[in-house]
Amino acid sequence: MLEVKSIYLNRNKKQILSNFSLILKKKTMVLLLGENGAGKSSLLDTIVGLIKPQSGEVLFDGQTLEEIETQKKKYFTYIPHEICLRDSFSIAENIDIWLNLHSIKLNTKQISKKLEVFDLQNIKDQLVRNLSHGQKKKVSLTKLLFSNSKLWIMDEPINGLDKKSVQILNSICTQHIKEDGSVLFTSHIYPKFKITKKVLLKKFCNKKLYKNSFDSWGKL
Amino acid sequence: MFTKFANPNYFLKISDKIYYPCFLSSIVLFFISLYFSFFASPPDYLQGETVRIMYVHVPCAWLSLSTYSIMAICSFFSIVFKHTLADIIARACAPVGACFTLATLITGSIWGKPTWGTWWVWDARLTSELVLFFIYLGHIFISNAYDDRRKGDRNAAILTLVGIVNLPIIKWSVDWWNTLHQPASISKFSSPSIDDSMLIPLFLMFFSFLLFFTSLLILRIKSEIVVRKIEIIELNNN
Amino acid sequence: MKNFEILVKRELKILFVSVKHILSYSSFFLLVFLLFAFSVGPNLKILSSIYLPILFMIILFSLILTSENFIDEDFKNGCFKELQFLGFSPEQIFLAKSFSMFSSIIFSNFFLIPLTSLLFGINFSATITVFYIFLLSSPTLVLLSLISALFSLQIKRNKFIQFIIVMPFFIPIVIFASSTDIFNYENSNNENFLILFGFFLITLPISIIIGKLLIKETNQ
Amino acid sequence: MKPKTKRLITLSSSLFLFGVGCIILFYNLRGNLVFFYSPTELLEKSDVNSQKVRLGGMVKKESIFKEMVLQDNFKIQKITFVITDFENEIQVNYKGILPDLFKEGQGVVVEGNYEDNLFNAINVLAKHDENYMPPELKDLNLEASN
Repeated sequence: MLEVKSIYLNRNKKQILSNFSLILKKKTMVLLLGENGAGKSSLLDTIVGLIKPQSGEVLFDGQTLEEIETQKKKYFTYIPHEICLRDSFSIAENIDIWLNLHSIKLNTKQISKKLEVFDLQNIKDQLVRNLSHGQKKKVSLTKLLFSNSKLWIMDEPINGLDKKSVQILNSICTQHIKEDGSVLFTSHIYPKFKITKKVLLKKFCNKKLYKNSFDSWGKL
Repeated sequence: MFTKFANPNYFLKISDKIYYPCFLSSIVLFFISLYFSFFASPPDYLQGETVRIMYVHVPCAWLSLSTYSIMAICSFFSIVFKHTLADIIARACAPVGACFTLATLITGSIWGKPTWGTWWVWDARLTSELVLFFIYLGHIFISNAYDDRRKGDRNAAILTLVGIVNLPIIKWSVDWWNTLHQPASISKFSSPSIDDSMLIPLFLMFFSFLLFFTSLLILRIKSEIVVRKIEIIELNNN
Repeated sequence: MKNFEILVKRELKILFVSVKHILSYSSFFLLVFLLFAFSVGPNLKILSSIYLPILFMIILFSLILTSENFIDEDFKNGCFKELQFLGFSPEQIFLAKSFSMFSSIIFSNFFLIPLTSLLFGINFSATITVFYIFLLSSPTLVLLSLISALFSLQIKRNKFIQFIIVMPFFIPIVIFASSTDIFNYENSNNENFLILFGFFLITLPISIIIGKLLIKETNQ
Repeated sequence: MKPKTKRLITLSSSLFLFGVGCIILFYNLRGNLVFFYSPTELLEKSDVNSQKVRLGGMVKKESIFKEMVLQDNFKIQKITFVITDFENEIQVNYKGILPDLFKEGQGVVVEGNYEDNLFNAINVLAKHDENYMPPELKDLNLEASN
């Protein structure tokens, strides 16, 4: 489903990933575990094609990112740690904008049914700027329910959620895996999910990189 | 050969050798050309003594254009080959070039008041030179605006490359359109329309400015390289 | 192409549902025009002779002041990122943004130009000429101001940098736009119109390339 | 469509747009960015009435007449001269102070209104040519030409 082939990534003059590989098969849930600044978000950004790695490639169903450029949304759904909602719109309007971007058409009944999963039905007409952080997070996670893609990628999904919502998220993910899907998500704590595989990302303190850059500068 | 010169350390080695001769000869030349332009050259048949402003104005104008072309070449190299030295040179050039442009504008307007009868007109030459000044200012501000130096360098390089359309406009504006500013006197190599007695101080002054510019540039580049080395050392120690 | 349509629909929805962009633009526009009218006095001959320069100076400044609004919110809440990993290319995003900005100023100036021309004693046929000039010059101004907003996106310190960057490129357009003789439009040669069109053709590809570079850079 | 062909198409089309824009711009700019018109150009232009224009050319030799007039209790110099580009001539009226470089046979740019074959100047700017030479040489040149 997803194949990450030996990625090297430098950012802000620091080496974040070196020779990182990952294979994600069907019906699996993979957790990327690591401390702050270990490069979890950077890895996800690389996978979805926001950042270009120094070398290596990412394949979705055997196709490179360039080949699926305009159809990216069919292959995966990515929930970044930023809350991608516009402040001056209500929850329902935001969801509507999001659905339009994906050219998905649903009637209001279907929408409200899915909003109920995270208990958002009652507050769906509230403006996003009046919501709490947890509520905003729930709204952005609700986008997963609307998507048609098999691969879900989430960045810090359990950050700021209450216990009940974490359980709901767990059940959603398990359900998704049962339906031939797969999930890739990051966290800095170990959640009680049915995780098939755990990948530990270590914080690199690779001084070699700077030494190399010194070489190109000549000796001091 | 190119890569050899592009190495900052090799560059530093050469520039150390060049710097002092450059600086000293620029000072000596400056005083010689000052003597020539004030005492050893005749007044103009029309402008009288006002012509002496030209000995500052014209070298400054030439240098303001050539500095920008250096910057544009460096920006091209920094965008295409991502070389650090190109960024450093462009960054070092910008304030110097801005000063030359400002000097051109100010001396020009001082010259314009007695000669033309006005401080400033919106003529093609003058306006495009003013635009050049704004582009220089934009470069300085952008390259210093970001927390990440390289981001500032890159954006400033983009601005410089776009602003290059201004250069031919400045150069040939006097030929393309009727302007109040007189056409170039020295572009025709066969017979410059300036008398020899006035040409000598002009070129002396130009070379002294050029040498001064080079030594200033070397100084600025050196300090910029040191700043970047300090940055790398700090990164290494953390 | 379909992707672009979806994007434009989203931008237009954002623009016209929350009218704050249009309101802030037109209120600033009217305020400055009224101030000019009051300070110059009731002499219609002077007023009509300075109408065009004033119009373009105000359009310029209100564009610079409002261009930030079109990008800032999307950038801060992560929508910029979202649009990119959904498969919309940076060029498309840039074009869609500039289109929404363009339609906002067209929409507001459709009412504002006749109103102010009445105030400044411009006759009907001259007003129509003003419209032509406005339509030809405003796309270029919009592209440039959007570029400047992108430039200053990650700068926290001084926003006035926008003015300095934009100034050299705005000057020629404002010169040619405001030097057109609107009263003897039939007799005079229409070189200015073609010049403004030429400026637009030159600015369009360059600004798309630069906009793409700058949008890609926001991911870093 | 492959990404490569797509890139090629976008690049070539943007280059095409840029080129067309440049051609349009330079074709039309030629006559537009002028700071002043020569007498011939001004006579050809039909729509200059009651409009501020700039006229440039040489001051015709032995055409300058100066007289002092009284205006608002001030003595003001009133000057009439003829501007020529060696094909056509236009008579210019001006009241006020002249720049130092205003001389017969020198370039000049005047700003004002052109009506009924008479140019009423508001402002006179002296245009300097690209020749620089010491006064003695100038005299020598004059003698040689005479």
